[in-house]
Amino acid sequence: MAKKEKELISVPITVDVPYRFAAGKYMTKFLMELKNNGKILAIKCPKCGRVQLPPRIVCAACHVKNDEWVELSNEGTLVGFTIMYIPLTDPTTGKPHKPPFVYGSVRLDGATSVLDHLVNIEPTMDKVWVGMRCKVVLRPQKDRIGDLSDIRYLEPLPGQKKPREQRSYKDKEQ
Amino acid sequence: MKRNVAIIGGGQTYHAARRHDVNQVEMTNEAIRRALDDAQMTIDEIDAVLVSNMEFFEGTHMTDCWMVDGSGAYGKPGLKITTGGTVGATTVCAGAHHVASGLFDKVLCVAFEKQEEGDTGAILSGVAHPLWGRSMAGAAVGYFAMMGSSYMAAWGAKEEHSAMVAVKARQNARKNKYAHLKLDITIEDALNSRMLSWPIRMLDMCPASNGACAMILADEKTAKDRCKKPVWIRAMETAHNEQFELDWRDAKTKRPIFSKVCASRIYKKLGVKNPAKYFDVFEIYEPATWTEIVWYEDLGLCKPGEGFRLIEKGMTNIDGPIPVNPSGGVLSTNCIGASAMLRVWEAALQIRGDAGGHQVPKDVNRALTTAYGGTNWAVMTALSKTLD
Amino acid sequence: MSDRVAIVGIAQTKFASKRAEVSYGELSYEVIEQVLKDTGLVMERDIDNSISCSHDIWDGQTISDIGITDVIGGHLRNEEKVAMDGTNMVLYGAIGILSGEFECSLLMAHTKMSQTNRNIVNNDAFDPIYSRLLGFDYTSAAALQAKRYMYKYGITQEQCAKVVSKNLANARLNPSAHNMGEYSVGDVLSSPVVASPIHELEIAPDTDGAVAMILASEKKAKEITDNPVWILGFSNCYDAHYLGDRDLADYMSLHKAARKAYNMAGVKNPRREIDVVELCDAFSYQELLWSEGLGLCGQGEGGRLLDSGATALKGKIPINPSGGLLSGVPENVAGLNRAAEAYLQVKGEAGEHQVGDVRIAVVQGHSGFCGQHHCVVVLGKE
Amino acid sequence: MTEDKAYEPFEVDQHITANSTYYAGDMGSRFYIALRDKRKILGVRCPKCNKVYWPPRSTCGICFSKLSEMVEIGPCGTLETFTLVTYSEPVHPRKAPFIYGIVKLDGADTGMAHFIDEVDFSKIHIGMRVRPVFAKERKGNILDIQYFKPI
Repeated sequence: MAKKEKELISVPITVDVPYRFAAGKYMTKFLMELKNNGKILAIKCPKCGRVQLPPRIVCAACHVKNDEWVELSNEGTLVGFTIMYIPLTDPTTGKPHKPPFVYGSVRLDGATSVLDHLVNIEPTMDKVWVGMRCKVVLRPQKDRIGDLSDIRYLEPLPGQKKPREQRSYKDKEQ
Repeated sequence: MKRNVAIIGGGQTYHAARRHDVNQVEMTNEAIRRALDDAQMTIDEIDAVLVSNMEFFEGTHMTDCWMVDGSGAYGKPGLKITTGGTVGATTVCAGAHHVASGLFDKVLCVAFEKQEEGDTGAILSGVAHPLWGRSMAGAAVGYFAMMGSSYMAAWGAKEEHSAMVAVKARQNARKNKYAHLKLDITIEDALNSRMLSWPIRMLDMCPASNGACAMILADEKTAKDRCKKPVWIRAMETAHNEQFELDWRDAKTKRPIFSKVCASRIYKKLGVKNPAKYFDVFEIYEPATWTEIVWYEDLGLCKPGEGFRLIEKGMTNIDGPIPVNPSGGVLSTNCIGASAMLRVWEAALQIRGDAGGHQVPKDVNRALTTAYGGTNWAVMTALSKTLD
Repeated sequence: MSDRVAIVGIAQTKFASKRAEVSYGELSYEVIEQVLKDTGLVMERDIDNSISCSHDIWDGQTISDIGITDVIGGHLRNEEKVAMDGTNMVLYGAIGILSGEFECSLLMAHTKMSQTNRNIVNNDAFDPIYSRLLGFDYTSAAALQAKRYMYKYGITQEQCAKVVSKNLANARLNPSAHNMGEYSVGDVLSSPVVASPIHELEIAPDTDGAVAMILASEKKAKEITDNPVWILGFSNCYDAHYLGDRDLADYMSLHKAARKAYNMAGVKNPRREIDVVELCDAFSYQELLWSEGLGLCGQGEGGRLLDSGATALKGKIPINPSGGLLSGVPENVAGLNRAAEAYLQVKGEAGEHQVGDVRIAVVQGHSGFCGQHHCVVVLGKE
Repeated sequence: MTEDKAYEPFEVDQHITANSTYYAGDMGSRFYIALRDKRKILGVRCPKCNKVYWPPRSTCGICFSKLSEMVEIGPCGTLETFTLVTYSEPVHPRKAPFIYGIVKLDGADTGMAHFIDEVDFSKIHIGMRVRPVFAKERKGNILDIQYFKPI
């Protein structure tokens, strides 16, 4: 006869802590300009010239206060990506984004930093590559709330082809 | 440091996905009792107890205060240190500072994680800034995925190379009685495991483990009087990284990278010219396979772009010339708060020759450990058998 | 000790009940920028390591030193976080310098209590298996301690209320404070009972703020300033976790920590040698109980010590001339603010709330509920 | 650069919600099973210190001995301290006002913090004898004791 497993007690507790986060001076300006004017603002270090996104109070590398605001282009270049096969919250809906989908890292023209976001493209290796040009697609102004999710996704610019040297990747998509 | 500091004892629990038989305090106590036994010491002899944990992971605010019975801290001085995945190593640094200060002779360092109790998914999404990326919860896997794809694009490595790391870790774990994922897997198995985020598959990632580690640090006199095989802490170095710019994933970035900066500083302290020769074994913190390959390069074990050749040639195998993670590493056992301390303790075991089934088959005089956490943070600890 | 560690500079925000316009990183930078400016030190040249103090659950950020890495100089440099009361950073910072690893360390504690609910945060400090579901928080736990203390030693409600009158009057002289005023004992006791015997005015209010401090080795300190404030002694100690484990009117851990800190500092008779005390009065009764634990009077005599006027601003052993936590200092920051205030007293730079010439100042901080862990630091001129 | 003053402070409401499960362990399970199934309260004895602890724990905080001898304590006890709580929070299982107390159960050396009820607050006093009222439906957590009331 199988030995009866000893009962072990567990206590489930939901730790639910409410917060009212202050965006802070720098993030507030960024989010308000995005929401109200559809602009993507970054901040430039007075010492090293690094154009940082999201804007922040201090250049961590130079230990100096950032103060020069720069408007970035809404176009940029994909510097890294992955095809996600696990659900990730879709910031535009708050619901899991149905996998597979492309999650990418784009450097907007004029920025030193990159922006990580969903890429609105068919999730196959043929269709996405490092170096691909993309543009930022915002939610319509009336739907914008002052959040990173006001950016719906990155979208490839039309008329591009995957360069030959990157086509050697084995496409794992079935 | 003003006084030499030695590891005079340590212990760990066995690691598993389920530990319903113990609460957090009791689980941690298992490691502490083993450490005390190992050092042949009683709790009364301990001068201070340092606890490492990140409060959100198990949803407990003052864990150190809760643990006082099991940790032996009742009536003793002590601190709680909380610095991300690096915390176990940071706590060893804190312990070494305590001893080196001359105010404490014997310090107990404690690290644990009972991942099954917390809500790891929710808590990891909390690592992101509340208004920048928190709504994209789950992107950590995506980060390591981009690192892998960038690395392959830059240097021509193949998915097979990450699979080799996955296999090495789990095969080494089979030799380590305390490890969690003791899997008899092949490269094929790794490549056929479930895709999470291309090119990261299930077996490319670390598991969620429960476990604890404890170490006793002491001054030179105590170490020499009380311990047959003290292991000396020769240097420690910490390099955190800024909040938003996570360039580690970009294989060809020109910006200074935390891991390389940290390594070059600790090598400078020790006068290391050729780390692959200087150190006999490495215990590194690799939450994903690709990070191990990148660590090889950042630690200077090979030239940039050649990390995948090391694993391909078996150089970092347990019996290779540059053994890395003979314990099975974080890929086999990840109790986050304890993982970084486990690296230090496993390296100490190698130096003592007490690692048992996963002892590397050569003389071990020096070892280097790394910790990883936060937004690309590193803590490195160099250990040695003698004080020369 | 042969090697010495000094405090060479401090900076504090003006404490406020709410700072809606800044993130906690920006709040932290206010004091970091200020303390570097005041001391003339440069981050990359002079600061060897940084230590921060806060709590993830307070900050709403997992691994919350991520949010201050940029401003505290943590990028590619050494940063560590102590998740306890801020006094422990002074202790750990001093240990780091005594170890020989560092010459000059930046400490910074920050918390924005306004962004969340303290009772929900503090409920998580109770063990999840036997206590948490009962809904305890620091206020209800403190009330159990206050009641026990008053019962055991005959401490009166009036004596507790008098702590509030004294500290909020002192706070009027402190430009950093935000909670102050002339309150009679009657005013305090007629404020609503929150958890008997504790009234609303007897609880330190929700506060946002940050404090920064720079510690240096003796050699470095003398390069920076002609009159550093020396850290003469320190210690900390854990007490039991469960509310029922100890007589809450006792203070084993504070007594032990104080004794060790005094020994290290060469303080033989605390009642005679200490010129000023800054302690954590998160609740009014704690000032009385901790003054006993610090050996400023005998067991159960905290009330009488207060009644004697000794702890008044111009008394023999002034306690909390700054106004203490009751004047509004965030949790976690609390102890670092105590140390900063004690630093100002030793320097003679406390302004209107200066108590006179201070040679020895004592600082106390506690972590957890009902003082589960105490830390004591002794500062001095020589 | 636009003047910063043009922007009102911007705040966002969020929650961090973590569904945790805490395991009581072997000894804690014995305590809760006895409470749930037999309405018995168990503590643990330290043979070296000759003390009986509640809650049960597998290490004595004072002497660090391993503990295993569970003993029945209470159910009656003596009130050590108490408070009337007047505010409500989502983490409270009861609506304010309610009373917390620490009860030293007969046979135990440490107290149990819990609710006190069925008592007029003006009559409650330290030293009062109390007994537990058990919940009708018991689930294996500390709320299986509903509260203590005067004998």
